[in-house]
Amino acid sequence: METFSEIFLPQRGSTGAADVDTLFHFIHITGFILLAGITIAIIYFCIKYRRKSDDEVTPIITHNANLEITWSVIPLILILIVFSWGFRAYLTLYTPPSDAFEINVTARSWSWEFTYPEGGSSLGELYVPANRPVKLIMRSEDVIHSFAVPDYRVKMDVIPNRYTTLWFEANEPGTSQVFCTEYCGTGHSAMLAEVIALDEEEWEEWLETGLEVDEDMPLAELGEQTYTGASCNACHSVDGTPSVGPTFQGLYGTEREFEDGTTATADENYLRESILDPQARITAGYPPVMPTLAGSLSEREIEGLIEYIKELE
Amino acid sequence: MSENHHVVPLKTLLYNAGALLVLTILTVAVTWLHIPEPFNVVVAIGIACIKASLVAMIFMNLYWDNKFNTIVFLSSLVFFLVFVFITLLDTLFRDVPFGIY
Amino acid sequence: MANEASAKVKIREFPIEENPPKNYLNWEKGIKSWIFTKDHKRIGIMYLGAITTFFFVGGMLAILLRLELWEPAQTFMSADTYNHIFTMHGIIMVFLFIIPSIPAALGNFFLPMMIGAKDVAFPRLNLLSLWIYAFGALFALYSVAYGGVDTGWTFYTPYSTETTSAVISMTLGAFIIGFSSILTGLNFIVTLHKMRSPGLTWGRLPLFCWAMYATAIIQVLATPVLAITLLLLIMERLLGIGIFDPALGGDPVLYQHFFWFYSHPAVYIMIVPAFGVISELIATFSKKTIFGYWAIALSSLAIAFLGFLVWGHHMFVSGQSELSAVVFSFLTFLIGIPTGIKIFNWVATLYRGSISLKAPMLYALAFLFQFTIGGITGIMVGALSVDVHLHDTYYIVAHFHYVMMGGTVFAFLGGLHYWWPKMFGKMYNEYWAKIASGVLFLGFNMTFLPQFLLGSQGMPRRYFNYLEPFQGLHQFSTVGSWVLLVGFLIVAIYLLHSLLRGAKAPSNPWGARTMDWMTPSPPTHHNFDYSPVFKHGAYDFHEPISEFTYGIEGSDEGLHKDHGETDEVDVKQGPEVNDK
Amino acid sequence: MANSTEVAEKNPNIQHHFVDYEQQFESSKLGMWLFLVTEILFFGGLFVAYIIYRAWHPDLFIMAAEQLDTTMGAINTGVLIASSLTIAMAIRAAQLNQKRNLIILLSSTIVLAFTFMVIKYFEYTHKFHLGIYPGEFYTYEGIDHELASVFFSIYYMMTALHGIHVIIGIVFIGWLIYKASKNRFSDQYYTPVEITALYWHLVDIIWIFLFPLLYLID
Ligand code: HEA
Ligand code: HEA
Ligand code: HEC
Ligand code: CUA
Ligand SMILES: [Cu+2]
Repeated sequence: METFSEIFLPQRGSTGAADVDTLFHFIHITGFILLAGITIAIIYFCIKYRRKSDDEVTPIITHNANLEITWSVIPLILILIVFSWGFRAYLTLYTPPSDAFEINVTARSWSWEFTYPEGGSSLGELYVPANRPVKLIMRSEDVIHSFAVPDYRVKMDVIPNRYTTLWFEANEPGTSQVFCTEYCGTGHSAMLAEVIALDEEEWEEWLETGLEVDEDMPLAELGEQTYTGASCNACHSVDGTPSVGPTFQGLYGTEREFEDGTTATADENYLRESILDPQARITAGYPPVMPTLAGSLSEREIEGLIEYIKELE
Repeated sequence: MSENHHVVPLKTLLYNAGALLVLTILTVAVTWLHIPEPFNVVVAIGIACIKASLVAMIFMNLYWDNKFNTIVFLSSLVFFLVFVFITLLDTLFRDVPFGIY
Repeated sequence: MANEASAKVKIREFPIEENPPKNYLNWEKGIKSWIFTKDHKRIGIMYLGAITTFFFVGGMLAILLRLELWEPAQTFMSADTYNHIFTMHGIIMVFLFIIPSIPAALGNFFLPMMIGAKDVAFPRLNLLSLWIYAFGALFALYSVAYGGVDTGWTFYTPYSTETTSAVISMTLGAFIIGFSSILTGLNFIVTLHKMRSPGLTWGRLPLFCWAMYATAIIQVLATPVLAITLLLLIMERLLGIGIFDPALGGDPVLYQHFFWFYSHPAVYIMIVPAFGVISELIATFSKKTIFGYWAIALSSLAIAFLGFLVWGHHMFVSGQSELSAVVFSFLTFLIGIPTGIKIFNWVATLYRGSISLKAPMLYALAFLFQFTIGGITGIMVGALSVDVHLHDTYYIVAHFHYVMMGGTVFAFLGGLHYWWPKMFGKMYNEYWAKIASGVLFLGFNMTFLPQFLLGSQGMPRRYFNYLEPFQGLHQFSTVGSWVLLVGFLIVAIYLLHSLLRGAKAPSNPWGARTMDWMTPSPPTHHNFDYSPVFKHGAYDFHEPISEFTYGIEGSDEGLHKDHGETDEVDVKQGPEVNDK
Repeated sequence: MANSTEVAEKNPNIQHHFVDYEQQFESSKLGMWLFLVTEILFFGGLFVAYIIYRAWHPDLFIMAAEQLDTTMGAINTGVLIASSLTIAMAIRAAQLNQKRNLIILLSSTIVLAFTFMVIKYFEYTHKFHLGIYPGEFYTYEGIDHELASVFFSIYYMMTALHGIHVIIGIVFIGWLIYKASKNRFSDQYYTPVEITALYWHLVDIIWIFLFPLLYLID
């Protein structure tokens, strides 16, 4: 059953997943039986009652009330089952337990920021305790996004003018993919993140130290992490392919030309300005769409990014 | 041909217009009474509905006309109400926690 | 039934003249005789040309989409281009192709003929609707020329109010095309009520007409809401009226209500005409009375009505209240019942029929298979908890291609082949048609079956980039789209060939019993040169065809030389009587 | 479809595909009613927006409606009712072959319609003067509610769309007068008068609802 299930569905990462999966399989199997019945009947009739001569006469069979009732009532029963089942599971999916651990989520084009009750925040990586309900309180800074974790079978739109919530309970430590599933423009498909479920020990430890940036990590490595975490990759490639923004490959040290005709060399100061105040100088040939990252990146992360860009020859 | 078309008597038309004007004055007048929410809305819409039916039945001839035209007209209201009430089912109940069902 | 003598009218048989020299195609010549025509048949043909063109464009855009998805990240176009292309693909396919497809092309041509009328009730409005369509299409093209749009075909706010792409001209185009759809629907309702020939009671009406009637009701009731939605969206961009824009205090979820209040009923504007075509195909190619006539006829109306109550199933995770989500889910399921009734009645019609597997019938059978898959997966995503997982993934993409492409487009192809001889007076190549239908069936399922798997494994839709593990299925799907392309090319080639040098078509090559076949192929300018009278129902295959060619004695003004049988009927059962 | 050409010769107003005048008249009327249905749902969208926002922010509607001039609204209601009366009488005139009356009544309908528009013009300019513009251009400070501009957006959308319908009505009625002066209408053929009147009454009905909903909130 487990392997059968995995052909269709991703691994079950949350406590709520099993119920959803069972309903999914129930509808598939029932649907398949219905489909098979219809298909076999069609094929059988087409063979058996093939036209043999052009002047064949067919019987006049106009209707049959019993049949009509049968094939209305059986589907009716099926949909009542499916409805109440889906309804019940939906109820659990959207009723967070009162003791859930609360984390705030801020979505912006095109990155996810997670703020923890202790005050710290992380970009692109959501750390949660396993085996404990977690409630996300979500808000968007611009357009509608949608927070989806297929492994957990959860999804909820994140909208600009009010909070939406979502809860889940990871059933084992591990990493799961987060997608943005409401179309939000150019970087929609790059608006990814990860949920990292930690076991109790790791979680305690992470709460203590995790929010502080790892001082020992080499700057360039931190920069690489931030590059995906802050979704720079939504617009900037590192292998030379053109995208929304200029590629980072070989960017450092080159002569930049701006929309207003001026030029400058891409040195550290210029890179810092581009990150913190992107609209100050717009590189020629590109739209002025880059969001400012002032405020959501730490000083060390900015340095890391600059270091990372410098290393991309 | 037009023998079987209904010619509305002049008096009926005039009385109808008179009734509409009276109702207009009435609907303004009741606002001076300051009926409490939500009944003021009910009264205002009630009067508007009566006025609209008068226009539809007398001026627009529905009273004498093929009944199918009335069905067509009413169906638009039915679907409008569907639109309103189902949307309200969302907008009025956004803050109601799910647990209560 | 105390018949007054005056209600009796002398009727006689009018044997059909095969391929007369004058028909609606050569009745008048020159481009003006086309663009200013009020003939419903010519208008239908022009619509057919237009929608085929747009289907081709939309299809080629789809081929590009699939090509781009060959590899994760960039294969050959940028993310922005991709977003523009899937938006254009959706908009073209929905507003310019599928909504007008069956009603405006096949419906315009055959609905009046099926009821024995000379034209629709308002021929000028009909022409106006074509022009409005063309005008709206021009706006859409203008918008493409000015950079296109990248909002998705749903134009969700606030993205659509913030993006820099040419949203206003595109929405204006859709707004305008909406009016063309309204006019078609309005015309059909009046035509069916007031223009039926004597003897054509509601119970004898071909099911295609019933389907068009249900569709027309939706068009008239739902499309105005699309108009006001798009108008408000335009105003939101122009003036910032703040009804939908959260930045100004508006509510983006309200926009979604407005949009889907139209767009869910619109999916039944797309599929119900297809149901009508399928009813005709199944009955004719089984040569058998349709099983459950009233069940099929009335279930169309039930679907039309229920279709207005379920729009919120597109918004289960949008942040609407949970109460409404539950209500919407429940109502959504109810639609499965009338739809199921149709499917089962069609299958029952096959029982003890005389089944001829000509190309149109092959399309009809493929429709049954594919639409059932599409419908049942619709039930799947209507289930609240499951839709949370599947919403906005490729499962949805697969669901709606199964109903729209596997359902409507296949029914449209079936109808196109079925009526081709009547429309153009030429037969197509049956051998190649069968091969093409097989190729299309294969290609279609190759393209979209894997997408169910992609979606249930979590692959989101409208994604330019995807994760490595999804690549295999994506590539399979892309290969499928090439098979589809080949299939369509075969169709295009043999149909063109048929136009140019196909064999002359007889008046009734399939032995159908509906009135549209009781006239030469192609039909004469006024459809019938006499006033037809209906003696039997549309599916009375036990009656010889000659029983269906009766008309009022003398109404041909002496055109017909050979005189068939005469009879007398009570024409009081005409349309006027039925209405009251 | 018996002998349609023959009938058509008798009455040039019957198009070739109709059997007789009755069928054509009934068809046109049903067509118009269906069109009115689309109009109702078109405006219906705005009414839905109105209802939703009113249910959310009742205080906003009470505050903002004070800026609307009830007297002018009430007068305009009367004006439209009168115009409905004149156009209904116009049908009667056509049915009774009173050409002179027909033209007079249609003309008075137009005069009343213009009166309506003039009053609307004064209402609008007064608001513009205060800085009450739709949407982002709203600058008025007198209403202490952050969504004041949304109320007026709804107000402007509804009344402007209604006003456009009035103008379209004026054009059609003008065309009727022209045709009437050419003796085109009689008891044998007055379909255009009938269906234009239906349209005009609907414009009236919509105003009948707009008036209490927008002006009479307390
Ligand atoms: C032709 C168009 C068409 C048709 C006919 C349908 C038919 C149906 N659709 Fe689909 N749908 C779309 C086009 C269509 N849809 C589109 C375009 C979208 C995506 C829009 C977007 O976001 O871009 C969509 C999305 C969509 C969603 C939203 C998913 C999401 O975004 O999360 C849902 C959810 O409920 C849904 C449900 C249904 C249902 C229940 C039906 C039913 O009508 C199906 C009924 C048919 C059957 C059930 C099969 C036959 C019946 C039997 C064999 C009897 C036995 C049946 C039972 C036991 C139930 N559809
Ligand atoms: C009628 C509706 C319709 C039809 C027919 C199709 C047909 C196809 N669609 Fe489309 N699709 C939509 C409606 C439709 N689509 C909508 C509404 C969306 C959502 C957009 C959005 O998200 O906003 C969508 C989205 C969509 C996506 C998802 C994009 C994304 O989310 O990232 C994909 C990806 O594979 C896709 C692929 C295809 C393919 C391969 C076909 C193929 O079946 C096409 C095959 C056709 C051809 C190859 C043309 C060949 C034609 C000729 C040669 C002319 C001869 C013709 C005749 C004689 C009749 N479509
Ligand atoms: C909305 C997409 C987008 C995102 C997300 C984005 N950028 Fe940009 N970026 C652009 C565009 C477009 C330009 C070119 C126009 C300009 O100069 O503003 C640009 C320019 C730059 C430049 C200057 C390059 C040059 O050509 O001179 C740097 C450096 C830069 N971005 C760094 C970053 C970093 C670091 C991040 C992530 C923390 C990031 N960007 C996220 C779109 C984006
Ligand atoms: Cu954010 Cu899609
Ligand atoms: Cu739907």
